[in-house]
Amino acid sequence: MTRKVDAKLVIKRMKLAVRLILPVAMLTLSGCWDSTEVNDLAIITAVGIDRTEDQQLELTVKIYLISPSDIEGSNGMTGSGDTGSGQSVIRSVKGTSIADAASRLQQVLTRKVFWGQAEVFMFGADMARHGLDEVMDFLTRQPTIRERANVFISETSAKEVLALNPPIERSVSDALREMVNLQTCSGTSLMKLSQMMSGKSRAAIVPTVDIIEADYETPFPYISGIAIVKNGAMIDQIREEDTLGIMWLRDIIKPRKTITLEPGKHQYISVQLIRGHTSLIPSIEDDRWKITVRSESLVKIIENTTDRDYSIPDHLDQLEAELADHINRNINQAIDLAQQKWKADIYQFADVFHRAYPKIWARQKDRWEELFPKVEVKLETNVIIRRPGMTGKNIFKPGQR
Amino acid sequence: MIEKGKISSYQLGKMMYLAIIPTAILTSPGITFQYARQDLWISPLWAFTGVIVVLVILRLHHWFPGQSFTHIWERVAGRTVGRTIGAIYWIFYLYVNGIIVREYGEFIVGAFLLNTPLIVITGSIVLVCAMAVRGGVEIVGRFADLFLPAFIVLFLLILLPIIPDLNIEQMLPVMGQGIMPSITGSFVLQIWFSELMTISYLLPYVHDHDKTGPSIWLTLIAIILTLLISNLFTLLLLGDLTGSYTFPFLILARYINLQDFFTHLESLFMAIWVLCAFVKICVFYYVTVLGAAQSMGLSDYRPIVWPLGFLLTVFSLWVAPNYQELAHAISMSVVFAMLTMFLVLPVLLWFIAWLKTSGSRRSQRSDDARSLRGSSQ
Amino acid sequence: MEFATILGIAVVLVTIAVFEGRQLRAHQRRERYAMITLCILGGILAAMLVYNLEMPGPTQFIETVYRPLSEAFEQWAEERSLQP
Amino acid sequence: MITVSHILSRLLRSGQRRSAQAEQSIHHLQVQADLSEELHVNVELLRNIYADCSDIIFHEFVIGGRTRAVLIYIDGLINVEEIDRHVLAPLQRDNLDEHSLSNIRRTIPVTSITTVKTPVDAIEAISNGRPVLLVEKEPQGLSFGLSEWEKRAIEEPTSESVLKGPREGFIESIRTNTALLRRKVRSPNLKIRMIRKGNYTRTSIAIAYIDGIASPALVEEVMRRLQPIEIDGILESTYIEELIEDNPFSLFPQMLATERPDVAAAYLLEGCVVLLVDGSPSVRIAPITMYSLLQSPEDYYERYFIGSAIRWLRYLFFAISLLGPSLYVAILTFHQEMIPTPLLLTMARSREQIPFPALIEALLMETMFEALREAGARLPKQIGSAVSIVGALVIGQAAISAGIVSSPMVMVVAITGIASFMSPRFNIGITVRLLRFPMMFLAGFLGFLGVILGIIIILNHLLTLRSFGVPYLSPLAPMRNRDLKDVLIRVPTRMKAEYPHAPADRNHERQSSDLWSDSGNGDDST
Repeated sequence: MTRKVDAKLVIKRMKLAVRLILPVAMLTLSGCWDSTEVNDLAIITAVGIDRTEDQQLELTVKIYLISPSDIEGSNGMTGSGDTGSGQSVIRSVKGTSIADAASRLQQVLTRKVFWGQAEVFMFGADMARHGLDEVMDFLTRQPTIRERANVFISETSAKEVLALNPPIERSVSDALREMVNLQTCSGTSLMKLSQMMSGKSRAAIVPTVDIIEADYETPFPYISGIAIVKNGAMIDQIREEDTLGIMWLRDIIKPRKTITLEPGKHQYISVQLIRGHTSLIPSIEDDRWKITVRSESLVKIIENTTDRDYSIPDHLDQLEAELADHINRNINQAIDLAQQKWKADIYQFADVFHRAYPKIWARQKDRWEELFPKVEVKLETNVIIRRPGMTGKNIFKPGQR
Repeated sequence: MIEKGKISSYQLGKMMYLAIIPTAILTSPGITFQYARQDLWISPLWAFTGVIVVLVILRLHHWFPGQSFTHIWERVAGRTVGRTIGAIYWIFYLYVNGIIVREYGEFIVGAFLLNTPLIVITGSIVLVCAMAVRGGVEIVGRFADLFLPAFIVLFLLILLPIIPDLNIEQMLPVMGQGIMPSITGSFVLQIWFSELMTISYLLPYVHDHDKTGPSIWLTLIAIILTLLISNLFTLLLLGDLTGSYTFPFLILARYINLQDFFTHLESLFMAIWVLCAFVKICVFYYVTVLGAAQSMGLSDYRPIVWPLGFLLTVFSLWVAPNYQELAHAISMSVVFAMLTMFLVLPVLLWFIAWLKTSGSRRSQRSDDARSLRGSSQ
Repeated sequence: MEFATILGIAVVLVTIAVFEGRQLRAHQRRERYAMITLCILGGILAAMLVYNLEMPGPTQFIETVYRPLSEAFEQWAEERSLQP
Repeated sequence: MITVSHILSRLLRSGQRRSAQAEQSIHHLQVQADLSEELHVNVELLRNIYADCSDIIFHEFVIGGRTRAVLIYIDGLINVEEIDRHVLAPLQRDNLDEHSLSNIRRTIPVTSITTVKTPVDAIEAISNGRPVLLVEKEPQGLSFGLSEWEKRAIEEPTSESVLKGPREGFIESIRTNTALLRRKVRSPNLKIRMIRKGNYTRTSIAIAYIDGIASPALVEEVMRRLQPIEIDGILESTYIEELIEDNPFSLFPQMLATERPDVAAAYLLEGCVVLLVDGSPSVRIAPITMYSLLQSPEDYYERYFIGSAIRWLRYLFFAISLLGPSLYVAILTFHQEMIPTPLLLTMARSREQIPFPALIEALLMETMFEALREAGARLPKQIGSAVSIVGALVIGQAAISAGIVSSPMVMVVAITGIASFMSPRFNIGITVRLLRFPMMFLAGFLGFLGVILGIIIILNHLLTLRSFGVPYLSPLAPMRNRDLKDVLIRVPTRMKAEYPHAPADRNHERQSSDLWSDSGNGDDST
């Protein structure tokens, strides 16, 4: 008769609804295990790890500070940043291991430690020399830590660098990140570092950071060079000026890198890189392991205070040769350092050989330690000058020929 | 018939694709890498099991159209054997689904909701799956219809932004140790391919039989391609580290960085994972329920959906006390168990059926086969 | 704590049984029995797990059954020095 | 007789009683019997039935000075002037020999005259505004189609305004509405069946469909569901909708409500059935799919690129209106690593002073927003604007500066609010706004996982839902490639050659299939 709504059906549906909603409601009320309010987080933007004199690890974190009232509550903390100008504070704790220190960190913070936004990991030089393995294991195991975070090794203690408040950027972490992006050498991400450290060559390079203490301004950090890490520990570091060869060999050279030659006294010719590329070509002949480093670069002239007029093609050829020579010298120097001084395969020749000669590599991989210094390196460098800049001859030096 | 709903061949294909892919892209790169090293992307090509299973099942359903796997056993090997095998199968499906639910839970708890109890995660997914399974095969099929485009979009959203970070040299040397490492590496992958055997339970509900073959083969190819791409991308980004991470493909999503703004898109990956895991658990859950109803001779499968859901949740805890043991079992003994159930037994069934039908064909032409089919209805 | 968990399991199972039972028609005797049996089975299993989480499960069973096979495979893989 | 009519009138007046009883009484108590030959008996009966009805006029007069007659009508429902001029005037100055009904009928210059045989007929006619003439010595009466009452002019429906396209809308009168439809679809294949429902209201319901396009099974199904309805009154088409829809417990509307004749005509042409209910300007269309609710008529009046783009925008904001606050809550309380560092720092700063957790904050704001919307909708226009100003101040600036809510949250709520108003149909907008709340709880409980589970639960419901047999998410799931072209994009009109969800045995083509190539050639030649 009536298509009336069956009362039983109503009750059934209602009960079904209650049955579905009730558990959800109960669970919701009983607690949201993982929810954290943003204002209950201690947002770490940079992490520094040092080794103290008493063989402990000191973990320093830079925390973005939200409430000014939080500065006051320094309950037994060892360090406190320059809270006057910045919006960040630092906290540091000591522990026997990094995990230990990390758990202690929570004890001295009123907010939940949040690693998810840490973009910079700074290792103190002492600690780096002692070994990075243990720390790296911790860092790669944490689900919240970013694989893309930048890794640095500081020449002073990491804590000192973190304590800086660079005037332009919001925090020291931003400053370093931006520097890496703009600098002529690539930074090293956490994942790249673990790849290099665990790879076949077990050698890695990490940018180093130092502090410039200018008397006219607050001190600020800058990227000072490259640290060489072998078998998990830093073995040496070189200044930024000497890294050219390494960058060529690792093919991480970026545009805007400038090369300056000095053909005569106080006469300079500078070229800037438009594009540069290096490839490593391996060959094995009767147990003689050889690598051909073939590099190609496009450059443009940005300064010319010499007597020569580089709008003449012959002169350009000559300059190209000189530049190639210069690059060769740098590369040779870098190879010598790696093969003789560090005995560390930071250019990942191991991978190169493995890719080309998998079978030979499989037999010889245990001998790599002794093979590497004996690898012969041949250079094939080619420089092409693309543009002379806006002017041809130096307008202010009519004597150029 | 217990199930009144009908699905199309393409829905079946989509269901199987979504039911196989999620766990495969999540865990397979890590396990395959152990054996295949930088050749892990070749491994999915060795989909022997998939080919055999699909051939056998399609053949069987050609001989016995409209019959489920258990029914075919009953026809071929007698009622007792059929019933026993039917019971073993649904319990095995329950167990495998328990593993899947557990993996799902472990993944969510291990990578996202670190403090949430596992039972809440597994319980909630079983709850929503039970709701879908009660709706029948039609609803599960429509979910597959809806989620496949979503999956493809999200999958591409992870793959495309990561391209600049890939290092093509990581895949060299190709087959440096010959062909064997990649084949050995494909050993674990076989369990995913053999899962295609599940279509045997769903084929009776497909309404357009003429398209079934192409659709299933297309599904197999799509699975191979998806695995190849995901394995390749993982390798090109992580290189030698591929084997070290528990969920290598997750790292891909975490590594994305677009304009410094879209970073850490692992939640996107979670979305993919949950959507597909939902379909996967639904398909296996449905087969469990259907198999149980069939082997118990029930007239309706819906009354046992919730009780089996409860049992499924319990099984997900029972399969292993911790994730390490589970992972170890998955990469070894469970593979053999699944190969037995999903490959050996169907092939055996096919063989017996072939003997019978070819024998009868000689004497009575196809009359016998027809009577075999007819008497079951 | 264990008692509370058992109570929770019982509540869930009774809810399932009652609501599913209501939707069944009188003649669906078989279905009713199947449903209740599965509920009881699940309850027993859950209760056992509450008290002993490490209780040997199906995985152990499968591992025992396939031990010879998996050992053979592992050995084979090792012989080919494919293991890292 | 008096007792009979007494009982009858009591029954009719007592609204408390079951209306079915009243209906039965009318049948049983011989009111259905033919009218008496005695005029005074008939009048007495009707007077009793209409006791205490001050608006019923019994106009007694004499035809041609000989025969007594009574004209019965409801004041305000008839055109008095016409009655005077065309009924009373000819009859009173009459010069007929015999005052039989057939003679009278011939005398009166009115097009619609019907014979009334029973008191029930008379009541029916009177209620519908047709004056009834009862004449001495006649066991029958006449009713005249001279009803006229005040009605609204045809104007643009305020709830569905368009920039381009027809501006007329349905009104409360069902005859006008059917006429509006007929003016759009002039074919005789447009069938409009009429039934009456409502024991007291006696409301007309029209079922319109196009014969040859709509599937006969569908029309049958609609009729089958309409027939058994027994209800006291039908005041709006929603009453009917709720009684005949597939799943009365769903949050989602399974019939489309529109006040626009062009929309109704468009759906008629796609094979749908349109239900018109007297007294309601909004008609109901069935069957529909989810996507019908997200389409605006303007999609088809704009260029198809623009139509498609706007459609996608609408889909996007539909998703935002459902998920906006829950995604915000999920990201803010579970997935902080997803937020770019500078943004997170800004958000953290804005949330620093807020006493509530993000979930509570979102719930608070959303509830506040809903309250404001409701208050604004119910108030007269002048006060309504005041409410919105106060509301904007309360939930906007003041709440932020008082440190009760954070400004990102206000933004999220505002965007969600706008998004929910973007859906062209009010009823789907309100559904989604309602679903937002459980979604927020799920997000606060399990983060993204909760949101995804919530989506799955909603989809599960939508996938099981049907509107008159058509799966609710139909061309997408189950996938029907042929119909997708009007869901994902708005295809050019010349490519829409087939009917969506048409039964297989009917004619599929809605325009000449070679139109595309023909007009292509035509373009080339010009």
